[in-house]
Amino acid sequence: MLTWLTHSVNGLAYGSLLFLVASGLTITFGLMRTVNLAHGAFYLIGGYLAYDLATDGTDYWLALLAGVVAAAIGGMIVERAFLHRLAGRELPQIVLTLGVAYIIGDQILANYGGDPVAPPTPPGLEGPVTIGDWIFPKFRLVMIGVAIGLALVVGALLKYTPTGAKVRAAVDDEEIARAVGIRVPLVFLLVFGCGTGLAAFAGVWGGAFTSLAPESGFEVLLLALIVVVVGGLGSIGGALTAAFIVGLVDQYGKVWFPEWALFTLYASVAALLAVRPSGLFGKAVFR
Amino acid sequence: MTDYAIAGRNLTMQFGTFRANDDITLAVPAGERRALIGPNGAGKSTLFNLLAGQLRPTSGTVTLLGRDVTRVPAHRRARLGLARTFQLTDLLDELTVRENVQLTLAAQSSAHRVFWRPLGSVGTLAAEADAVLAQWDLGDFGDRLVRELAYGQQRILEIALAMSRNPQVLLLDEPTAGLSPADARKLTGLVAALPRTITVVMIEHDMEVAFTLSDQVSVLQQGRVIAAGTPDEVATDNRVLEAYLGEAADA
Amino acid sequence: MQFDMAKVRAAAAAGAVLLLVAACGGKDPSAKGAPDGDSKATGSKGSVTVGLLNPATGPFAALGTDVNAGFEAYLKSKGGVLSGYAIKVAKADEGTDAAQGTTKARQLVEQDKAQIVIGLVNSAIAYAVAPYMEDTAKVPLLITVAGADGLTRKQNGNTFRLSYTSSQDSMPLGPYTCKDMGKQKAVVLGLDYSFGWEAAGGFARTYEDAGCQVVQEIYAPLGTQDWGPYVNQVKKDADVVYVVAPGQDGVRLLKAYRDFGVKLPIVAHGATVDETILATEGSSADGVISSLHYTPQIDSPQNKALLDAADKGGNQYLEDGWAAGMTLEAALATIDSDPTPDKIRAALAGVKIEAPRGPLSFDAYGQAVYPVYIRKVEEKDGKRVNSILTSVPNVSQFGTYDPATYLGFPGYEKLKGSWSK
Amino acid sequence: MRGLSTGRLTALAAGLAAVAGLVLLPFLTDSFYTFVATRMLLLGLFATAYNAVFGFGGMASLGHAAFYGIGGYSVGIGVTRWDWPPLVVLPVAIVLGAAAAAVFGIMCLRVRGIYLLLLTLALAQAIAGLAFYQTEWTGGDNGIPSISRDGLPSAVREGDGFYWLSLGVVAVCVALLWMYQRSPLGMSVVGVRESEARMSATGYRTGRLRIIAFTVSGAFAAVAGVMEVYLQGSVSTANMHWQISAEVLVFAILGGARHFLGPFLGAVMVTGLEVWVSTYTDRWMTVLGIVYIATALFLADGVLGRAGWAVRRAKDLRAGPAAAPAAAPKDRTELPAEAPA
Repeated sequence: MLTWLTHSVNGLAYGSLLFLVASGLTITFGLMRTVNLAHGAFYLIGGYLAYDLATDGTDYWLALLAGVVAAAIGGMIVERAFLHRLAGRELPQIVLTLGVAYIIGDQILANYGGDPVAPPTPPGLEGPVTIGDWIFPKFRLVMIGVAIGLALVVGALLKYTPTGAKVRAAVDDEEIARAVGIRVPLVFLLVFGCGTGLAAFAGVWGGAFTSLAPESGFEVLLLALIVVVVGGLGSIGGALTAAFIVGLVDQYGKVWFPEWALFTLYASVAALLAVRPSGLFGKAVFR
Repeated sequence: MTDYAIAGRNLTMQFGTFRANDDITLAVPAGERRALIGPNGAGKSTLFNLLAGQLRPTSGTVTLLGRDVTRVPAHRRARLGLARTFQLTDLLDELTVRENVQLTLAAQSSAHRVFWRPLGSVGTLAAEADAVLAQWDLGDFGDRLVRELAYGQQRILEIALAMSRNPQVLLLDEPTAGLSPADARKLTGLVAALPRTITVVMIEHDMEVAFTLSDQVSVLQQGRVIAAGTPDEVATDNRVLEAYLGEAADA
Repeated sequence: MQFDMAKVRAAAAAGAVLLLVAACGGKDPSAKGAPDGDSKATGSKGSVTVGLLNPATGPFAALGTDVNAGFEAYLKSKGGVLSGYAIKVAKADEGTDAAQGTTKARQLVEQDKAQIVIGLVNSAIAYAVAPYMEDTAKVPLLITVAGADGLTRKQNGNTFRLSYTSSQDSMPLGPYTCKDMGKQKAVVLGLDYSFGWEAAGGFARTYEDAGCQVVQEIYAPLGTQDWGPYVNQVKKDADVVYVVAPGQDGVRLLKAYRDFGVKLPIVAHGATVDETILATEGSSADGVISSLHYTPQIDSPQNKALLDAADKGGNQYLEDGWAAGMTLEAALATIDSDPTPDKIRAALAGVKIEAPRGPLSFDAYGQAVYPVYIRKVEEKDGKRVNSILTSVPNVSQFGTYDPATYLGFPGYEKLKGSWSK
Repeated sequence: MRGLSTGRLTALAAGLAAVAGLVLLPFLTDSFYTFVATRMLLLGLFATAYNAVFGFGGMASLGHAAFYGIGGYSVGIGVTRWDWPPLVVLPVAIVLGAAAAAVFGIMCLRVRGIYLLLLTLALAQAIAGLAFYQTEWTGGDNGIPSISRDGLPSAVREGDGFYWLSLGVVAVCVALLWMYQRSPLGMSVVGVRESEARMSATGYRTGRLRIIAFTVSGAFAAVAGVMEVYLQGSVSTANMHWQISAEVLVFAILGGARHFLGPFLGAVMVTGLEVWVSTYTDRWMTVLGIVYIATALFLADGVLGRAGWAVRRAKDLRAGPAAAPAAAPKDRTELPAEAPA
C-alpha cells in the first residue's frame, strides 16, 4: 500500500520536474510558436552556472538567480540576433536552435569537462520527510508544490495582466497588435527571455534532482517537447496535466514492464498525436 | 430526383459552437446555371466544401448525379464528374502551367499511376495538355511557374483545369474575385460560353456577373437559404435587400 | 594497369569536377599535422607514431580526455621518448557512433601512419574498429576503457585491453560479499544494457557459486532520470544491494537510494563510485563497498608517480592512459629497431609491467590480468575517497574459472533475470 | 533550335567529367579519402531518399533514422544469424524499410507541420527503444559486431572495390528516385505539397500519395542503411539515434530541398566538413553549430537555391532590356497587389 503511495507521489514529483522544464517551452514554443531546440542548452546554462557559483561559496538563492538571469539574457540575445528574423518559419528555427544547442553544449563540455555535476539541493530541502512509516524525499514533495504554483502564476500572468494580454495579442495577430501600439518585437524579446529563464530555473532544480552533464540538455528537451505537445500547444494547464500524466505513466511503466520503458512512453505519445494532433487540451485545428 | 445534377438536403455544419450551415437544402437540375449569393460569412464556401467533399456535414445528405455521396471523399466525387475552383486561387504554384494541366489530365486515366516515366512523356498527356493550353489561350505560358502568372491568368487556368476534366458539374467559387474589370469580362464570357451539358454552381459577389450568368439564384444569410428564384425575383426580394444593406451598414 | 596510371591521374585530375575532394577542404595530407606531441624529442632508436582514439565529444568525452591526459602525462614524464623511441602522438575524436569511430581509426592508420592505436571508450565503436584494425589495417589495438566482454574472447587476436571486461572487476566482489561480509541475500540493481548485465553477471555468478542467493534483479534504462521507481522496489528483507551504474546514472541512483531512505548496505561495481563522480555523489556514496582494479589510495611508488604527474588527482581512466604508456614502453623495449605494427603486436603479448594498479600482464586473449581492490567510500581530509579494504591478485577475465569452461557459459545478456530464479 | 548549343556542350562535358571523377576517385586520392567518399555517397543517397518526403512531399520528418537503422539491422541480423547473401538482405531491408515508412505515413495522415515533425520523432524513438531492448535480436547498445562481408563478391568487399559498389548502388538508386520524382506519381506528390485541396478536388487520393512518398523514401533510406552497415561491419542503436534524423534534415536544407540533388550536395558538404574540421580541433561540434546557424539564416533555400537564384539573376542582367517578351515583368507586378488577402 505504502509502496503504491510512494510510486504515485513520485510519479507526480517526476512529472513536476518535467513541467518545470516544459514551462519555458510552453511559452516560447506553445505561445510564441518559436521552435527552440536550444531549450535544453539554457537548462544547462542555468544549472552549470548555479553549480559553479554555489560550489564557490555563493549563497544558494543568489546562485540560482544568477543562473536564471544569465540564461534569460542569453535567450534574449539569441532571439534578438537570430530568431526574430525567422518568425513563423519553423524549419530554419529548428536548424538554428539546434546549432545554438550544439555550440552551448560543446562549450560547456570544453569548460567544465564531461563529468557529471549537480547543483546543490535547495537549503532546507535535503533528506526525507517521514510520516508514520512513509518516507519520501522532501525536495521532491516541494517540487510538486512549486510546479503547481508556477503553473498558476504563469497562467494568471498571461490571462489577467495587461502584459499577458499584450503577449496574447502579439501572438494572435502581429499586425493588429502593432496597430494598437504594442511594441511587438519587445514583447517577443521579453517573452523569449522568460522562457529561457524558466529553462534555467528548471536546470538548477532539475540538476539537483538528476545531475547535469553536457548531454543532459537533449535528454530533457525530448521529454519536455513531449509534455508540451501532449498538453496542447500554449496551454499551461494542459502542460501541467500532461507532465503529471507522463510522470505517472513513466513511473508505472518502469514498475510494471521496465524492459519496454522507452517504447511505451514514445509509442503512446505517437498514438495520441496521430489521433489527436492538437494534444489533450489543445484547440481542435481546422483545415 | 435524378433530374438534379447536384443537391444538398438539410445540410448542417457545426464548427464547435458555430453553425456555419443550418439546414440548407439546395437542388440544382442538370444543365442549370445557379448562383449563390449572400454576405460574407453567410456560409457559401462551407456549403461548397460540403458539396465537393472537402468537409463532411454534421447532418444532411449530398447527392451527385442522383447518387448519395455524403460519405464519399472529395477525390472520388471528382472522379464521378464534379470539378471545382477555389475562392483563393489554389493552384500548384511551384509547378509549371503545363505540369498543372498534365497532372489534372493524368488523374482521368491510369496515367497517374505511372512511376517510372516523366510526366510529360506518358501516353498522350503532353499533346492533350498543349491542346488545353491552346484552347484557353495559355499556350505561351506553358513553361512558366504558376506563381509567376498574373492573377487573371491564374483564375483562367483554374477554370481551364476544371473544364479539362470534362465535368458534369462545375462549382466555381468567386471566379471573378480580385480581377481587373477587363479580366472579369473575359472570364464572364468564358463561363457564359460553357456548353449547356454542364451544370454550373457559382458563388459570386459581383451581382451583375451573378445575375448575367445564372438561371436561378439562391441567397444565403447566416447559414440559411433566405431566398431563391430567378435573378429578377431575387433582385426585388425584400429580405435580400435587407441582408445586403445590413452588410453595407456594417462595413 | 600500371601503364597509364599516371596519365589517368593527370588527365582526370585536370578535367574532373572533384566535388568530393573539394568538400574535404582540398586537404593535403602532408600539410596536416604531423602528429603533434613532443616534436623536439628524438629517440636513439627512431620514432613510433601512436594513434590516440578517444572521445572528445559526446557523453564519454570526460573519460576520453582523462585517458589521453594519463597517456600524455606518462609520455611527458619520460621526455617524450619511450624505450629509445620518440613518440609521435596523433589524436582523433572517437565520437559517438561507429561511423565516426571507424572514420577516425582509418584516418589515424591510413593518413597518420599510426603503428599502434590506443583508446576506445564506447564498446559499440570498439566492436566496429577492432575488426578493421585486425583484418584491414593490421595494426595492433590497445583498448583502454571499452568494457564489452566479447572484445577479448579471441586468441592471438590483434586486440589488447588494459581496462576491465565488464564482468572482470565484479568477480572478486561476489565471494567477498557472501563470505567476508556474510550477506546471504542480495538484490541486483543495475543499468539495463550490456555493461550492466555483464558487471552484474560477474557478481551474481561468483556470489551464488560462493553459496549465497540473488533474490531480486532490477534493471533500469541507460539515462534513467529518476531512480525513485527502482529503488522503491528493492526487497526490504534482503541483506545487501549490488549496484552497477557508472557516470551520471550512478549519481542519480545513489541520491534516490538515500533520499528514499533505503537502509540496505550497498556493494557496487567500482565504476559506480569512481573518482570522476565521487565528489558529485557526495554523502550519498558514503559506506559503499566496491571492487575495481584501481583506486588513487594505492600506496606504491608507481601510483605516486601518476598522482604527482596528474594535476586532477587520480582516477581509473587516467591510470588506464598512464598504464598504456607503460605498456607501450615495455613492448618497445624488446624491439631493437624498425618497430613495425607486427613487431609491436608480438611484443605486447609478452608485456609484464608494474603499473600504478599493481602487477599487470596479458592473458592469451589479450586481456589484462591485474589485482582487484575491494574499496570503501570514506571521508578523508574533507574529501571522499575509496579506501582499500583488501585486494585480490591476478584477477583474469575468467575470474577463478577455467577459460574453456567460462567461454562455454551463455552470454550474460541471456542470463540477466535468471540469477534470482 | 535545341541543338548542341555551347551551354549544353559545357553541361555535357561537366557531367562527363563529374562521372569520370567519381569513377576514378580511388586512383586520385588515398584510401582514407576513398572511405570518406564512400560514406558521403551513402549519406547522399540517404538524404536524397529523405527528400522524397521532405522537399518534394512537403513533410518535415524527424524520424528517418528509423528506416536507416532498419536497413542496418537487416544486414546485421540477416548476416550474423542466417548468413544471408546481399541479394537477400537488400530486398528484405527494402521491404522492411518501406513497410515501416508506410506505417509512419499512415500515422501521419492527420498531422501537418510541426506536429508531423514531433510525431515522426516519437515514432522513431519508439522503434529505437525497441532496438535498444530487444537485445536478443539487436545486441542492445553494443549492437551487432563483426558483420561479415563475405557474401559480397571479393572484388568489391574492401576499400576501392566497396567504393565502386557503393557508387553503383547509389547511382542506380538515385536514378530510380529521379525517374520516380519526375513521373506522374512523383509529381502528384509534389502537387499534394503545393495544395492538398486542389489535388483531391482533381481526383487524387492525397492521403495515399503521402503514404507512397513515405514508402518510397523509407525504402531507399533503408538501402543507404544497408550499405553503411556493410561498410562499417557493425550496427548499433547509434544508427537509429534521433540526431541522425536531424542531420539528414540539415543536409536537405543546406543543399537545397527544392532541388533533386540539393540534399546529396548537403550530405557531401556536411560530412566533409565534419571530417575535415575534426582533424584540427576537438571543438568541431561548435563549428558544426555555427554552420547550422549560418544555414538557417542565409541558406534557407540551400546552396543550390542560392546558386539558382544567382544564375537567374545573372541571366536577367545579361538579357537586359532586349530580352524576349517571355520575361514579361508586367505580369509579376500585378500578382501581389491584386491577390485577395
